[in-house]
Amino acid sequence: MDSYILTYSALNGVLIGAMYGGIALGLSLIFGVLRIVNFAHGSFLMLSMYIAFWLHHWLGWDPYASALVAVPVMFGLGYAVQATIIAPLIRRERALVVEPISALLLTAGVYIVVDNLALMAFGANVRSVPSHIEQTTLSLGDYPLNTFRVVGCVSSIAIAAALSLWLARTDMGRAIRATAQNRDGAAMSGINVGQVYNTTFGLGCAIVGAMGCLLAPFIPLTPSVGLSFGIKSFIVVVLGGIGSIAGSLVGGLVIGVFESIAAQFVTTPTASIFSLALFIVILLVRPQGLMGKR
Amino acid sequence: MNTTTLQTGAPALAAPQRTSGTRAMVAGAAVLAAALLLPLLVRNDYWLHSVIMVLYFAYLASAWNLVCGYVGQVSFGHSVFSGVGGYISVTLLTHAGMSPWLGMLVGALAAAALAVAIGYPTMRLKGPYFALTTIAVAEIIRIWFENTDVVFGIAIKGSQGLTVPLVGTSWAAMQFESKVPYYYIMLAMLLLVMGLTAWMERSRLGVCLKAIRGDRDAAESLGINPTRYYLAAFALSAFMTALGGTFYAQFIRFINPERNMGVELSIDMALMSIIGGQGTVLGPVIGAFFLTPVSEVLRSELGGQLVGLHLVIYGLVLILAVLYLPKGLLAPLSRWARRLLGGAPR
Amino acid sequence: MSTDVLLSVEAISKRYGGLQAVKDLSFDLRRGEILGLLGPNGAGKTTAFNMIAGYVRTDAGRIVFEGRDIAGAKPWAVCAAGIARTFQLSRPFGGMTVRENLVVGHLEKTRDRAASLRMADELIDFLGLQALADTDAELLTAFDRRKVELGRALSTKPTLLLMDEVVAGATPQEAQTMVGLVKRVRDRGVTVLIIEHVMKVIMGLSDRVIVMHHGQLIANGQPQAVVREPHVLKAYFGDDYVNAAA
Amino acid sequence: QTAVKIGCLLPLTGGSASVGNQLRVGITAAAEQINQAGGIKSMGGARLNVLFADSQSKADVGVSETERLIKSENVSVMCGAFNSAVTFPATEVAERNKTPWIVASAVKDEITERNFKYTFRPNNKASFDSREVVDGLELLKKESGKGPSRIALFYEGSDWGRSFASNIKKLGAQLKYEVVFDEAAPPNQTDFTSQLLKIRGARPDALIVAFYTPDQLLLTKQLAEQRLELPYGLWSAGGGTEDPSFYKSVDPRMVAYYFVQEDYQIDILEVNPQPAYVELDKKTQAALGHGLNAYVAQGYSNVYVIADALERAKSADRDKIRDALAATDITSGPALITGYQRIQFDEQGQNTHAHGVISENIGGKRRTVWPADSRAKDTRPVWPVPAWSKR
Amino acid sequence: MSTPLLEVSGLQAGYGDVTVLRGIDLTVDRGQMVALIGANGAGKTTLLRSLSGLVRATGGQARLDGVALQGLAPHRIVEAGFVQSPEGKQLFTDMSVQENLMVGAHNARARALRQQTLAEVFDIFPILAERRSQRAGTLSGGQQQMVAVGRALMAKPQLLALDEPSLGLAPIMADRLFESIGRIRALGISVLVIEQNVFKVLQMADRGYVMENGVIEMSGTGSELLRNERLRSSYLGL
Ligand SMILES: Nc1ncnc2c1ncn2[C@@H]1O[C@H](COP(=O)(O)OP(=O)(O)OP(=O)(O)O)[C@@H](O)[C@H]1O
Ligand SMILES: Nc1ncnc2c1ncn2[C@@H]1O[C@H](COP(=O)(O)OP(=O)(O)OP(=O)(O)O)[C@@H](O)[C@H]1O
Ligand SMILES: [Mg+2]
Ligand SMILES: [Mg+2]
Repeated sequence: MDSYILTYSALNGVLIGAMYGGIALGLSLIFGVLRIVNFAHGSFLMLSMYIAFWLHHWLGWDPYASALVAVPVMFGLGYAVQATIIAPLIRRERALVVEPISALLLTAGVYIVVDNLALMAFGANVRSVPSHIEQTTLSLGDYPLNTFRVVGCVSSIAIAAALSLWLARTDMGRAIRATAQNRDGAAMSGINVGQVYNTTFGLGCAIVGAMGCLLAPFIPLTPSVGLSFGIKSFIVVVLGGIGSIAGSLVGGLVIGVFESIAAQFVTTPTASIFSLALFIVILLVRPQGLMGKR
Repeated sequence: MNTTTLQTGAPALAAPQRTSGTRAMVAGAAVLAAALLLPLLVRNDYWLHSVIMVLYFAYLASAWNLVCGYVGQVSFGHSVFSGVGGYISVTLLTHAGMSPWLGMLVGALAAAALAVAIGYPTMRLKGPYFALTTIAVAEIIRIWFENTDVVFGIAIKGSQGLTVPLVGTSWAAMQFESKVPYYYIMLAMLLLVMGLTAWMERSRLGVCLKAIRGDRDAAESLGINPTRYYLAAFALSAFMTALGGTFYAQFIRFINPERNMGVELSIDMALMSIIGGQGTVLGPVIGAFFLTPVSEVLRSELGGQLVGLHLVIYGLVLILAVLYLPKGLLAPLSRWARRLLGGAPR
Repeated sequence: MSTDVLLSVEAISKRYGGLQAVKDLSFDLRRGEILGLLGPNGAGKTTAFNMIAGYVRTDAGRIVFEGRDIAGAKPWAVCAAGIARTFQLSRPFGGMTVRENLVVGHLEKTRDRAASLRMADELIDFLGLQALADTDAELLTAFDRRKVELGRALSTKPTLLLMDEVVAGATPQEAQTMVGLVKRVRDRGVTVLIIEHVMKVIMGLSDRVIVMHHGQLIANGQPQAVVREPHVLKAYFGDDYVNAAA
Repeated sequence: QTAVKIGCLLPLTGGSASVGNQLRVGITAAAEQINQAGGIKSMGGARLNVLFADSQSKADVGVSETERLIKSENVSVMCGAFNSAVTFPATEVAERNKTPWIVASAVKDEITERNFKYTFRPNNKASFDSREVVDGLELLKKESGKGPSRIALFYEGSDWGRSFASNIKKLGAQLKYEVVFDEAAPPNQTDFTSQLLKIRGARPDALIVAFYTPDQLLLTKQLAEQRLELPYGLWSAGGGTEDPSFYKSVDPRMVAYYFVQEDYQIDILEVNPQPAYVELDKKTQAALGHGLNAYVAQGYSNVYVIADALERAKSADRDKIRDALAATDITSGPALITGYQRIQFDEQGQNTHAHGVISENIGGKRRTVWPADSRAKDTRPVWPVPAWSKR
Repeated sequence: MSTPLLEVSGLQAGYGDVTVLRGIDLTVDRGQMVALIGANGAGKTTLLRSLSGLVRATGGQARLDGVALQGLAPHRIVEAGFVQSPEGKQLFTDMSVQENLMVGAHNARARALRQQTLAEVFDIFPILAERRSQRAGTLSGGQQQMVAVGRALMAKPQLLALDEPSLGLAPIMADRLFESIGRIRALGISVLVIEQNVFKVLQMADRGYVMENGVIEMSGTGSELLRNERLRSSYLGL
């Protein structure tokens, strides 16, 4: 196989991988802090893509501009879902540890409701959200790359970096990390745990909201689009190490690059078998994920 | 009163007093008798068909519960066992003329072996790591099946799926014109898996599994090799799940990787088991008897009209059930049954 | 007392990253004795203990139990060889009654349910837990949990019992009860290795003590003698004691 | 006034929901038109009462719903169910219960190869679709003396895509086409760059695809972006390329010169602007936000096939309807909206006159190019297709 | 200044159906060190958790500086000035020592002063200054206990509650810890301490309470209690 093709597919793998990683960020954040596998994560992605769609449809907004609306809306929605649906579950638990199973079922319920509400409201038709940007390909040396994917990739990395810095440097970030590690300890240190939870869930959704707008120009939109990213982002999160921000990105890149290069040698289905197998092998060697802590 | 039943709340109807215990047995016998007589009363094939599907889901949920409810690990890959069981018995019937009764066992043994192969490396993983690995393994197998037309010269037809050849009504071929025999087969299978669960609860396997679930390190210090017990339970559960797969194949006469090995079926098994009350004998059955009709009624009442509405309501039912019935449906039901049967409150 | 060596730890070591938690640790444990293991926090006591019990891999060295090297054996194999243990943080199996907690270890070995139940009842009497036999073990007080944990270890019919800080957080009276129980355990023919910070317990219980510091053995001998050794005093009891002793 | 109950099993939710809903719109519209026009005249103006059921694309759900419609709702005739995996076992239930079934859009060959008496399929089999694509290629080759020899096959990995591709391979081998690329892709891909790289490396003259809308959309965009040159064009077996929402979502330049094979004559409104069709087009616009398409037309046609049988059966009795269906011979009327010249079922219930139509997207319009006699007078196929730089 | 800092009266609390505290009366005066002793399972920890708002009180009253505590969320109670170093330490094990301490100063009042408080804490526990960037989870037991106490101090409490601070500590570490409790008190912070090291703690305390089965059985000054026969036999093992 010639090196041009290999380099090109590796580059593309990076673009896709960063996108997977970016989508997984919010999931990882929410899991890291609340210990909740948010099954509805893909649904939130889908909703923000619809926000981009309708803003484009009615007001002619560029999908990138619609992030200005989608991010706060998704933050509010996430905050509300956590505060009204998940918080009662957390409050009920005796040991203040949510049984992952019940939380998983709850978010699965949210996913079913949201996806089908979208189906009822928007219909099953496929839509796409064109951007006003005319230049659809950028050249990196000899390699033509899709502008929107490059923007998505760079933004994912920027979001991840900003999120890690924010978590590391700010008081709220520290409070979130503290709550993630020890809920009782945090409460006894004067942290408003309930608010941290709501904020974290909101933040996770806001990030996926931003990703929705970044994806909108190149991913076809249907009410079930979240599903195609759902399982993938779970795998990315686990591969990277649950709760690790850098891990999400690394996990995404590993899967993206591996799948992209493998697809040069084998057929697409076999490549996805390989990438799932890679996931299993990595977990067997490092059960806590690539960047996870024991 | 046996301590085992007391603390697991297992035979949910078993109440703490002897009188109500006998009453519970009477009630159980009445339910069983009603179940046996049901086909005589229900003449409408559709109703009988629906009941069989409910029993089938109750069966799968119970089989899932054998491992997941007792080991405390959530598998989202169980559908693969049902798929593998189904595929093996169908190919054996098609190409070797082997009776599904025998093929069922062969398929189940293969599924159990597969479970050991999957379980051995992955059982160290915990919580979501395990759950997602089971999805990954299941997806690998499903994608492979979807993209493979012929194995060892045997057509498995990839994503097209396999149809079960009609060889005429006979018990040997597990093919009937009427739904009634299917009903009794499924009922017997359900009773079998429930009996197995009840047995396991009291057996060494069950006790050790509960210990592992309680505290793995401590269990190891008592000489329990978690891998062995875990694999035993996993294999047993896979075995039972695979039997269900063969039944499905014979009953619907068509299987394909998408439906019979997909994540959705696994999630259904988990949902029913958990909503009903995992780690108990009756929980998964109750879960299936609740969720299957709910979704069926919603679908038939609303499915043809406002597109998607039935699933929105289904999702809401799920959310409410989790929020208000933390221990599953079984807990409030058994409390209610106990009161009804005159047992003293605990 | 017999001088027959039951367990012989030969130069075991364990390193965590940059930290040598246990270094060339060697000691013997004689059949029928109670050996106390002392040392300041972070000395490596729990680590050494876990290496014997099979929970932590040894980097080097041999652990010879009844003539067999068990270094590297898995916890369940160590148990099968006849070593039982308790944990620093006791967590009985939740969702199971006290009696069931005491059945598990025996049932695993014998597969005879009736015998296991008899054994459990015997242990309940021994521990004085009759009133709590059918209570969910999760609901017990910390001290009763410790008792259950001891009983659970005994249910495997061990030759050697390893105990880690059994009286941490107990009142002096409870500590006294535990001392009595451990003595009776030894009288049943079980050899005991015990880690403890409460001096009263160690002094009252041990036939012999060893002291660890920075992962190494710094003293070995009669309790009364060892605690007077200056380097033990300095490492373990602090300057106050040294000054007081001086 | 009496009513005839028709049971319709469709994937109304889940991944195939959009097609299910298109079929539903066509079916509803046809039933309304027939009822407004006085119902089934031979039965004293009996009205058609259509009961929809959601299969969720799952075989077992489809079977359960079929049992319900037949046993509890007592429908006289069934239709549906788009997904072959659902249609296959569900028609067996109907067969056992002696209930006639009009297959809607499911293409698996075996559906009408089981000697069933109650299953009727007006539309193409999968193998017909493949044959037509190859016929189309051959026709253009014969007309121009030029044509592809190296072909690439790229298709979705489920039942439909894979069986379509394997038939193409069989036919292609007979006609000495060289298949230089042959690959399936699981549904809902997020990037086709790797695959397009491989296709580019294989240097095919034409690319034959079968994808549902989301993947087709992605592929189309990336194909245009990467300016992959295909001298003899992209040939698609319907799917995404027969979905109007697909065309609303792409730049028209991207789909220029696409060859699309589908069970419906795309320019039927121009060739044959009947008021009923125009009305249907309007209803479709209102319900779905786009105009008439293959699935709306097929659903519409199916109901007219049923109505035709009812008129002759003069009864809601299932067996009488079956016999009437078996004797169907439609040569005119709304049932032919799909572009067939005739509907007549063989022993196995397959419409022997079913055929698709291949269109080429010329000047922003999809023009019928195959069969040659269905071409509009002014249609000249563009063949080979211009390079990207010349468009 | 006549009102006590903490005044608990008739406090009841429990877990689910189980009542653990059956009417607790207890006061802590300003500047005092009060010891709370009792057998395992008496409910001492439950009392602290309920004062902290982590276990809901089902009856009775608790006032800190005149402010009613019951019904307040845990973080409000910290703001009000009641802070505990909990049983089991509850550290943020993957965060550095310094970060653990900084989290302690999360409430608005403490945040403004946190650099200064940090210096005070490092002054009391010099080893923590040395280990400020070490991960808390890798510290030895005694050092972790210091982090837990330090974190509580960072919240600028009026009343610092310590739950079995010497648990699991070697004598040398326990001594150092008690020494630091003395220094904390010298800063003017009131201390409520639960201990099993009864002798030591009663020697230092102004008052002591003995708790049994969810009620206060006995109370008095430290020296009174040390002289009490019943206490001597059951808690001091003498
Ligand atoms: N998993 C681990 N990773 C890194 N360091 C560890 C690990 N386990 C223990 N240590 C370190 O090894 C040293 C010895 O720990 P160990 O638990 O054996 O001490 P100990 O003597 O039991 O102390 P204590 O009396 O406080 O229980 C400590 O410094 C501890 O921080
Ligand atoms: N989360 C809980 N759920 C149910 N019961 C609990 C819980 N925590 C403690 N208990 C019970 O409450 C009672 C009092 O426990 P608490 O921890 O307050 O005692 P304590 O006096 O602090 O004992 P110790 O000296 O062991 O720390 C005990 O019987 C205990 O079993
Ligand atoms: Mg230790
Ligand atoms: Mg306590």
